[in-house]
Amino acid sequence: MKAVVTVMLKDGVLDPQGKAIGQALAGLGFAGVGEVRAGKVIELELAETDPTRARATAEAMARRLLANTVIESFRVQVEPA
Amino acid sequence: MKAVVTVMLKDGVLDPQGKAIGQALAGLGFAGVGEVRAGKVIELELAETDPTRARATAEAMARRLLANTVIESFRVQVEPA
Amino acid sequence: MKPGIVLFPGINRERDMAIALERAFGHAPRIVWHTETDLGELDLLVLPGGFSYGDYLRCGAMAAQTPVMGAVRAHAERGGYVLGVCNGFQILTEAGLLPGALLRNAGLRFISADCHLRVERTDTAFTAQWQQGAVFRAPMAHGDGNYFADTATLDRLEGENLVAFRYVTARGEVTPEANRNGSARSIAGIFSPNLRVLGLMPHPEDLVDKLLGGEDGAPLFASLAAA
Amino acid sequence: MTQRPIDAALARDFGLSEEEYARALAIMGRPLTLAELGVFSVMWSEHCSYKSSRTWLSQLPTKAPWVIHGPGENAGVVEIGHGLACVFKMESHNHPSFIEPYQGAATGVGGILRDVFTMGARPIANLNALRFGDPRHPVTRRIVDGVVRGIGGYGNCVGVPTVGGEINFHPAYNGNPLVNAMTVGVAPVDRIFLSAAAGVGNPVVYVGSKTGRDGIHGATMASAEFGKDAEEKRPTVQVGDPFTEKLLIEACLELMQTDAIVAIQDMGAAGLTSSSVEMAGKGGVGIDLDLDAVPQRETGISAYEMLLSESQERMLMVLRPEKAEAARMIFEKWQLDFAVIGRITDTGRFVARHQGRVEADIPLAPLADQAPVYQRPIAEPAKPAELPPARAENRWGLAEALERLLGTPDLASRAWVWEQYDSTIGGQTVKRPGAADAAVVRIEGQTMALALTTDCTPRYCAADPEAGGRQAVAEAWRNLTATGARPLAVTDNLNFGNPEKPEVMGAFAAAIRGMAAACEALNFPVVSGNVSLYNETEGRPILPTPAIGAVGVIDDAAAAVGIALGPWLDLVLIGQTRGWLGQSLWLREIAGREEGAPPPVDLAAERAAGDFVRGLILNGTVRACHDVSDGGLLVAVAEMAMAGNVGVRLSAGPREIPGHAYWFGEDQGRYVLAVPDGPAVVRAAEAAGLAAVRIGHSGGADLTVPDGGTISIAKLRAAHEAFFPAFMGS
Ligand SMILES: Nc1ncnc2c1ncn2[C@@H]1O[C@H](COP(=O)(O)OP(=O)(O)O)[C@@H](O)[C@H]1O
Ligand SMILES: [Mg+2]
Repeated sequence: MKAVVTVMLKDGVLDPQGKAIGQALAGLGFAGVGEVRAGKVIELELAETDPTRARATAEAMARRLLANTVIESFRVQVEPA
Repeated sequence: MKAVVTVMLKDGVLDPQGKAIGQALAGLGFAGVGEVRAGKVIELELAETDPTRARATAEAMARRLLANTVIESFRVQVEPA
Repeated sequence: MKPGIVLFPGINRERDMAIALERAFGHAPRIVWHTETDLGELDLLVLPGGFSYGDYLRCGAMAAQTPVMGAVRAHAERGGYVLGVCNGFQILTEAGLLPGALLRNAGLRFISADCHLRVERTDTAFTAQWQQGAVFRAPMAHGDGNYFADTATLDRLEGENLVAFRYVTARGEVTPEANRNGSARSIAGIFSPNLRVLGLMPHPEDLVDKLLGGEDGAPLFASLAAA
Repeated sequence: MTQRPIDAALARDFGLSEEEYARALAIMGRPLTLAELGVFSVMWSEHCSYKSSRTWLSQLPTKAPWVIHGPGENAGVVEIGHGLACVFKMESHNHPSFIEPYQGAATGVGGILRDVFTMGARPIANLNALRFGDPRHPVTRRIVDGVVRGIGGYGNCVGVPTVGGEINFHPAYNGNPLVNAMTVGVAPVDRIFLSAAAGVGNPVVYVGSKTGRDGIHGATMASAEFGKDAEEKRPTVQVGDPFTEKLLIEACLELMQTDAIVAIQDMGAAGLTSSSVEMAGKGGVGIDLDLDAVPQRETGISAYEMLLSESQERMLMVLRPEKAEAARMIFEKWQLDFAVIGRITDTGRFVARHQGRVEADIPLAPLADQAPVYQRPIAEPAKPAELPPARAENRWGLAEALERLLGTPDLASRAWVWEQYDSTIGGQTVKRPGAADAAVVRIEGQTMALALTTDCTPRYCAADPEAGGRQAVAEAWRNLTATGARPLAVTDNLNFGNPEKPEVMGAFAAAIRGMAAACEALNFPVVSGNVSLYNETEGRPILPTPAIGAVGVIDDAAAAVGIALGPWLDLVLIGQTRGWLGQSLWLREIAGREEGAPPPVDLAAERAAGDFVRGLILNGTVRACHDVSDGGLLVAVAEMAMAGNVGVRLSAGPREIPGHAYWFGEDQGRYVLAVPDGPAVVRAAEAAGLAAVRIGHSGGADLTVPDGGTISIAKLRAAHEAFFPAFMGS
């Protein structure tokens, strides 16, 4: 399976990068841009073939390493490789 | 609408961060992890309500600023806010 | 030659650069703000190091889109001189004025240390005061200095003799250990085809004073002042 | 935020004791609002009120003719000549760095930078003092990684060189690392900005980043020890934005070229509350805040949250009303928020309004005057016995012991760390990390330079806090001297455990006694500092760690010397050697014992040796100089040899001292000088009443020790450089 872990700063945590991107887009003339948040995405190829177990593994990886749950939240998507 | 722009290094561009994550996961005892790729995700709140136009705008933003197409490729997802 | 320093929010090595330029040129460079579009009669535009826009998103990406960069591009197209150091080099690649891109250092850590650079050609306005093949020391201070370009581009750069500097050992040898950030073909700096635009990662401007460890970087500025 | 009644139980959760809450009620004469309870709890927290430490801090000498502002301002200010002043301070971010090492360390750097540029100084250097747990402890590596990245991430981006610091490892810091950050800035003496508000009707202006719900109750968190529920305290972590800080530095310094500012204060711990309360309190005026005008990052932030938020990169200023518009234009040019959020009043009260309601209305004088001060019970620490010489028998050859010592965590090369810090930015770094006992940074446009260092030896402080406090100050003074600089003044960061424990408070008091004696004897006043208490995890305190940051000046930067040895020089040891092995690294790392009394510091001898050495450096006699500290004489010589990449042949020490004690003892007040003519220097030192001996000379590629051993400098360097990359896995 392929697992995609998306890690974003939690709501309410300052996102300096998102803020700067928003300002830059406005500077380029893109109108109607509201909040911008920047995060990370980690794509993993897993030998696991069962979607439920693949998801559980990816979530464990996110909690252990990929996300810093003090300030970040994550979501996991699982797809066939 | 909400647009999610995912930016990944192109195939053929070395991704030391992905590699380091893969090694760290192995070090933590996660078995069966194949290739790992690390990328960025930018979530944008757009005033635009038409999905097609929202996607076109987000793609323009990606080409202009969010991705460097010398090294990166991107994909855009659009969802209701 | 009249030098100017282009300043973006978050740039932080402009003072170092101004000191190095003033030493060589005998007068202070003009400071050009990122919103300006009239460069007057400047002959040399210097994009110094730092963290323009915090290096958020990608190093140099946001600075490359500012109004002043239109003027910098026009200046380069007219055959004007442009020097980009560190973040300045990143901005030049992001703006398409030089090919390739600067990726995260191979070791994924910021590197602040002296490196040795080999001068690959001396028939340019930037390098005339060095001997062919000369090796000089320069501090590097970057997290994203890993030069990347596709094979065709690298072959073209080498074929057209546009590599300005390579990371080498103190004896001038290209080795993997001397190439700490992992740059393709050990490339530390490149020229534009007309040899008027130079981008490089290390900081010659921080080694122009014996008291601070040497004058290894001074020939770059002396070359420009004499050009 | 809560439906709970505002009562003693809630006050306790906010960190106020029952007695403190009663006192607050008495001051107010009515029930408190939630916002008011928040204000009392943070202003009376240990972090803001110094309630346990205040009575002891007053023992520190704070005056000298060159001191312009001692403790009490955002940072200390000393005159350095040519119309310039050096502005500096050190501050801790220990608790946040345990919870989130990267952001904790990064925001620590950001906070101390603001304390310095608030006063009108351009920051020219950062230093740090770090203590980590046992390298074998499972979390240590992650904390080291995050802290080092965080310090670099913030300092490199903001464009201030990180030029020095120190690192120790000890199991006592396993659950409570210490991150102490120091910033040094330079300002014209006649343009120092202070925080006392003045001018009834003057606008109170907020600049910088918007306010979010970051770090609410960080100040009280920093004043509470970690229990098992540390995880739950996590949302108080703040994220730093060094890019915005850089803009804030430039905007503030630009505004400071004008005469618009009446008073200015950074928003640090307890944010808007402590900055506005302190500004008004110091100025003896009142302040009226309109919280609706505060720039906000999110919707629905309550008055309580707004007052206590510790969002970073914010400043509060009182401006001359006619200059406010010009000031606004400067901040807008730098793309920073600028908002008039209140006025100075003559009421002597702190008033905060929000959405048409008065959320807080507190008389300022009693809030300050009746702040709790505790004379905590102290238990005088027992003086450890001196280690009897027979108890430190040696089974190891000098070269073998040296090679092992150089590879231990406390002595191993820190290059892996400092290579992640930009140390050359600014183009003024004369002595980079590793090059000299203190960093040397020239002042732009001048020939003079500042010498900068941070020092403390926690194992000495644990064995004997008074001796440890003396030693920390003396070592800092010695490190400045060893570059040729004239030591000027000290900032400190007193990191200790729970002050409610008599033995912790006893150690605190003793350390201050030792520091005070050393500062007094060396004419080396304390001009700023910070206290960090409750550094404990599950009841186990850290080692007492009074970190000292110090500044000296050298009139001609070109005269500064480093530690790198050149070939064909004589090595001369200045200072008395008794072979003091108690609490030495040799004893701990080679013999496996942590015992005995730490080496005493004879302050008169310290001063005499230092003044002599400085004189020789400034008259050009000395090519390299290194003080003798951790690891003793042989380690000092090896460090000089490795830095210069040159060998040394050493002569035998005196017969009455066992070889290992002579070469690894940590007697204080000593320097190794590299000079062309050793005998002449020995004669000069003896004439000045100092112990001096030629111990060897440089040349070749090996270190040859008197017991017959030889080891190549390359091999020593390999041992020295191996630890960090191996430990950190890169
Ligand atoms: N250990 C100490 N020694 C000397 N001065 C100290 C010490 N601790 C705190 N101070 C002084 O007390 C004042 C308040 O310190 P602090 O609360 O850390 O300031 P802020 O939070 O505004 O940066 C400062 O002037 C500081 O220099
Ligand atoms: Mg302050």
